[in-house]
Amino acid sequence: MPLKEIASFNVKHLSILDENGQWDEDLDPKLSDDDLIKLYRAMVKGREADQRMLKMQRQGRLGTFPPTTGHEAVICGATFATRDDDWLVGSYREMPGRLMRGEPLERTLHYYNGREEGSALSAAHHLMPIQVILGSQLPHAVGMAYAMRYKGEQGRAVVCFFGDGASSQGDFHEALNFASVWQAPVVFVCQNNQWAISVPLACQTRSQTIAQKAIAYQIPCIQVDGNDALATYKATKDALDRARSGGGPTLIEMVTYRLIMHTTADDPSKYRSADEEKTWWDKDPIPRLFHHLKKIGVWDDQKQALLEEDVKNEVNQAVKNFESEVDFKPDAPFDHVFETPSAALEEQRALFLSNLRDSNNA
Amino acid sequence: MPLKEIASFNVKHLSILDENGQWDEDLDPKLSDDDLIKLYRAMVKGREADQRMLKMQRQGRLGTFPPTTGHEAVICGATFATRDDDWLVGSYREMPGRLMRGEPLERTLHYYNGREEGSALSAAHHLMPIQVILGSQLPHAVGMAYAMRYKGEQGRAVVCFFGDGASSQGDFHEALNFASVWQAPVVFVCQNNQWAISVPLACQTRSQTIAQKAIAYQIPCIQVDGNDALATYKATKDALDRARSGGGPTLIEMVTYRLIMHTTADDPSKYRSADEEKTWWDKDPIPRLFHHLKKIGVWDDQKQALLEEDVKNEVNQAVKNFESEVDFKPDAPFDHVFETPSAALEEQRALFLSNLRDSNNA
Amino acid sequence: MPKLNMVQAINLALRQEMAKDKNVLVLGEDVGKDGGVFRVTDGLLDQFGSARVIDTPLAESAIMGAAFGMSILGLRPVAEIQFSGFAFLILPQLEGNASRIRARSQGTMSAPMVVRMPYGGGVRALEHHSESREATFAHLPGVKVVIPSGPRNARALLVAAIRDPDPVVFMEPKHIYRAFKQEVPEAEEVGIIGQAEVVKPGEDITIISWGAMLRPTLKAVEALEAKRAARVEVIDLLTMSPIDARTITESVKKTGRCVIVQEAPKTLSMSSEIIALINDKALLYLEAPVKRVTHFDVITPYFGRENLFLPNPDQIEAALIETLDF
Amino acid sequence: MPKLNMVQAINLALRQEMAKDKNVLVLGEDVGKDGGVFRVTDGLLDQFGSARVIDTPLAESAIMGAAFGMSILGLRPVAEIQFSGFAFLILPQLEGNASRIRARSQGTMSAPMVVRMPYGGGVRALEHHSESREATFAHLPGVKVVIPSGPRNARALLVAAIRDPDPVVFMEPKHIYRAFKQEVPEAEEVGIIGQAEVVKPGEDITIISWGAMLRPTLKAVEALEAKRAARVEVIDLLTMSPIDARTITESVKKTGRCVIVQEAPKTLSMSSEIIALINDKALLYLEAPVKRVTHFDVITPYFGRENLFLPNPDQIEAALIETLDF
Ligand SMILES: Cc1ncc(C[n+]2csc(CCOP(=O)(O)OP(=O)(O)O)c2C)c(N)n1
Ligand SMILES: Cc1ncc(C[n+]2csc(CCOP(=O)(O)OP(=O)(O)O)c2C)c(N)n1
Ligand SMILES: [Mg+2]
Ligand SMILES: [Mg+2]
Repeated sequence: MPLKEIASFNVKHLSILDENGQWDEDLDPKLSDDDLIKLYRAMVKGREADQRMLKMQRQGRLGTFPPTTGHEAVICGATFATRDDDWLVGSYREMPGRLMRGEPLERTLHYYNGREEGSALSAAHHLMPIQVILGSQLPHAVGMAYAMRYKGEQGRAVVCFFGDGASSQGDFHEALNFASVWQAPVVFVCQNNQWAISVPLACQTRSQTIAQKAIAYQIPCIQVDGNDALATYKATKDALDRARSGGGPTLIEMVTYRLIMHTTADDPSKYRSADEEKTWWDKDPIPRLFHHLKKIGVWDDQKQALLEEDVKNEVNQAVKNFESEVDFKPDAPFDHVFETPSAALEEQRALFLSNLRDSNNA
Repeated sequence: MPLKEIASFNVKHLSILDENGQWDEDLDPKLSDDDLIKLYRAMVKGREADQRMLKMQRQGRLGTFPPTTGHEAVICGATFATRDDDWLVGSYREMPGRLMRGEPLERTLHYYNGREEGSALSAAHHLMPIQVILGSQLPHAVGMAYAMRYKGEQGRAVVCFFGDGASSQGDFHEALNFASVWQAPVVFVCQNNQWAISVPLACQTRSQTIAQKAIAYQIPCIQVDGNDALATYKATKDALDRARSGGGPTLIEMVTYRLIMHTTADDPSKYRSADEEKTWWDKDPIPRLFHHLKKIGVWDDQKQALLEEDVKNEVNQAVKNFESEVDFKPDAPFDHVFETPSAALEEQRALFLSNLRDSNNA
Repeated sequence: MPKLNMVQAINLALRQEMAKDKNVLVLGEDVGKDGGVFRVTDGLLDQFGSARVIDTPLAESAIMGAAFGMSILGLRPVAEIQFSGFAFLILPQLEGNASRIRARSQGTMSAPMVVRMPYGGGVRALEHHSESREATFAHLPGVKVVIPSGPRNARALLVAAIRDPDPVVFMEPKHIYRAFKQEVPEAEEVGIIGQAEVVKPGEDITIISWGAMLRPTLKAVEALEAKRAARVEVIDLLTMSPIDARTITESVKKTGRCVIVQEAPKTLSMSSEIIALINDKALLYLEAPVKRVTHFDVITPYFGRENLFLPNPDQIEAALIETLDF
Repeated sequence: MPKLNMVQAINLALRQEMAKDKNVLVLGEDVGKDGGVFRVTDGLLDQFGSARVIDTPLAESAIMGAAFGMSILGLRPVAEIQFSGFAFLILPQLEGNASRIRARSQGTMSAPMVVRMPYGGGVRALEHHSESREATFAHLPGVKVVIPSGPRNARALLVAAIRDPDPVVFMEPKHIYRAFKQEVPEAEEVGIIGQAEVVKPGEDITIISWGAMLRPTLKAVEALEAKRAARVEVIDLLTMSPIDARTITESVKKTGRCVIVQEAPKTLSMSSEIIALINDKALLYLEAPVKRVTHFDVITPYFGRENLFLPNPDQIEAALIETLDF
């Protein structure tokens, strides 16, 4: 009777293609060559867009934004595992995944240029708009997953991204518990980049893994090498398969690293060493996949050169489109408080427009 | 390399004295006869007070309150393991523990008669006032534990009670994480009575145990038979010893049952069966300890009769005191918004008092 | 017409809307088997099943956040917060997401959801069960806030709230949940959110109240009119936000005098806002300062002192007289 | 006297109070090694160590709740919320516990703590980083709410807040964190919470503002006074709650005219409360309706439209003229 073990749990780690090019063929998700190239392309395009945005920000052509450099395997691998009618519910560090879904880069640029117009197309691509409040999107994902099942949309699911820091929020806990109790078709993907601005993971939680937090809810979990696009894809795919077939939620921890600053307003040298960053540059997910694709013969330097050219052109075009779109309705905020503006709002709009005329005349 | 186990965890269950009188002498905390009697007495007194309050409530002499019948082993066992200078941070279902700390029953009666005066003595007994917002007290306990250590009060600790329902709140998660990261000297005691008003545990969480929620924070945990006062005492004592010596927090799940209604406003027959209740009456913690004490020779029917008499008298006296204390300052709320009432508040107080005179004259 | 109390009337609204539109569902703590701690959702679980009447785990932020997620995909969730005293837990989700999704998405997404919550004093309840914090919600752009004053308008306004394309906070004055009955037609009635009601016309003074305060207000008016020739115009505010400025200013322009009665503390309350509105639109018509009868700016006392702090008909009558005689 | 910007001045207050009283400690996200995202707590970790300058996990409710627990045992925690946009997460703890513990315990317990938070627009920040929600906090009994308008009063008022026996929400207008410097004495200065400042006396009209709005207000006043003979009395509110009714009413009684300038939306805002206060205490002195220059009741737009929506000196001057000429 007395002191007996009544439950036991474990956490597994998945890695398929490591930083030294070691590859586990048994675990490999066996994507077609086309698919592998699509996935790789998305990562390269994400990186290009990110670096371009950095330049624009430095030139004052964009506001503050959180770069995604280093996160490409997490985001693109996971997104690649979704279907276009699965909803993606992210935070603010999923730009390459948004592009994969077909949301034009222009939108992201508008968003970081301080325009709500940046999120006007999100829903059409089954993307929730960028979420700034950490952890806040997790309960949304659960409600959306519930709604899909409720409406009989069998086989659809939700993938929800968040950071290691966000895992400390109450909403994380409440959402995972709801998802578990409801057995909602939702996959939680923690982009564990080991930093929340200046706060290292060890100050965020004393737990060995983020994955094990799923044990609190009797939810399946796995930790994945987040710089291994084959592993992030496979883990997400497996979890989605389970979700689609009524098996409920999964928590996937993807261990990666934010290779540069938190946002363009941040200076990482205040809180972490160049050495640490260097170690992680050596694990950069993009070269890792590049070498693998070459090794298995689906890629070569010439294709790479073409791809880089291509992706540059696409990003250039998006920047051009973005910068030529300048016609914004100044009083749009009055349109979107309620479906139908109240009388008081219309009165305020009139005042706003008359102020505007005054200052244009001044 | 690939899919490897990286962490494993288990949950243990502690039971020392079971409902059939089986007793594990090895695990027994070996309390002195005196202590055993003290602990038993506290449980009997708690039950008596609870039953008396029920009658008073039915007679309209008390407002709505949440009874503690069935919870005595959890509350008294855990409280008995504390020292008088440990802080107890509870919710609203710990009345017998408050009495053990010396807070007069009169205070509880005032509280449930709608008077803030009911909490005026709590601090002196190192008790936080009754907490109504579920889960809200957990972060307080962590901050208090931090403060104790910060002030160099070595060896002091905090015990924090909450219900199974409260474990779903975001504050539970945030507090356990803070406690873990800070390695704060705090023991979290979940009174898992398997119901949150009408919501059974299975709708509250799909996890096998509440205890395993500690794994999310790398905190030691244990599940305990909450109707076994020896086990609740021992688990709390062990956790407190660890906390006092710098070993950080513990989560203890104590499985018990609310034998009667949630509050006097609740009707459990709406949502659960009499059969289920009957099963748990058979595990009533008080007869269980009674028979054990008799068996080991520290108790007999004559002592029991005296104790019952005694406890009745004490409760009677408290009720008398309570009912004779009728002099409440009507405008006290103005005294306690700020340490020094603002000018506006004094103006409002004057209006309040003049209203009061008017209505007294009317 | 059947006579219903407010609990039954709200139940009727839920039942009919759920029967009519399968996108409407109910979620919250104890709303299922228990039928809600006030029995407002009684019988819904049996009629509509557990996928539409959801006993949730005990976590208000997730109730709000999940309901928001459902509404994004076209459901019309009606979330219950067991007591408004715990509704501060939903504010981050309400303010941060539900109120904003329309603006955030430039009108391409919306959150057609309702949050119901019993609020206010008068039922000898525990701490946190007696506050009136409508102002906190009404301060938020993008959120509509409705407070019925009786069974009939409770039913009609809840139907309107459920059909509203925007998030509505529906605050139910629990003091009058069972205090009286009214005839409530079985046939559909849909209220108009944003419209106050002139409950009784008058020329000499305007009195504005809402929720449970309407009854003591009417009592005071009756007592006053029995004594004096003055005709009082009584306005039931019904919607806190967006507020019906027109009904208020038209009345005050006519009467030149105004009293406001509220259960909430004074500072930064609805009465402050109404006075500001009168300042903005009708100041020159005022023949006396607007007078307020309110709770005080104290921590809401426990029920032992509750009645001393809530406005009563005598105080309201005195305020009317003072303002008339100013 | 050294010239400091507001960031440096607040840092000075923290540094000196921590040096003086070891019960004072600082906690929040990124307040340690990073020195805060605005560098307000820069250098404190090095000087006072990690037990007193605590980089917490990312959870605002626990920051608030744990700080409350610390304060109960006599510490004087200064919690930082990284942006006021996330401060709705602390409301349940603030309203439910910190504001009430004195009342709940009949004065035998208290929560002497400060919550600092940068707020307001003007720095081209992301969504949720530009709101002004002082009214939400000022509506809560038991909570003091302070907003400085420059380095010197920021320092003095923060010192006062830290020493205050009650919970204080200290809202820092981040637009002017580095916008200008003032002489701030190294020697202790302690502000008085609950006291507005007459920044400039005048006889013809009163203008009230706070936080970052003081500077455009002064600009407008200067422009006006250059053109017209009118003398404007300028009040810097400084404390939102408890509000300094005396300074406001005395001024309005003298001038008979009043303009209020705020960064917050209009409905249920501080300006509503000030108008209500004038109604209650000085209505008969008014020679014109109180005029407001405010943000609009919309979801705070992203920074692309921000400047169109914030009050500017021209609008303020126009409001002064309109009110003078009424
Ligand atoms: C609720 C909330 N609190 C604070 C912030 C400010 N903030 C923005 S990002 C950030 C760190 C987030 O870390 P993490 O979740 O690990 O995501 P990462 O940025 O590393 O991808 C903080 C504190 C916020 N956005 N939301
Ligand atoms: C935050 C919050 N939400 C809702 C309530 C209303 N309520 C009071 S008790 C209760 C159930 C609590 O269940 P549990 O935590 O298991 O404690 P128990 O009453 O069973 O001891 C609920 C929903 C509350 N007090 N606080
Ligand atoms: Mg991170
Ligand atoms: Mg329970």
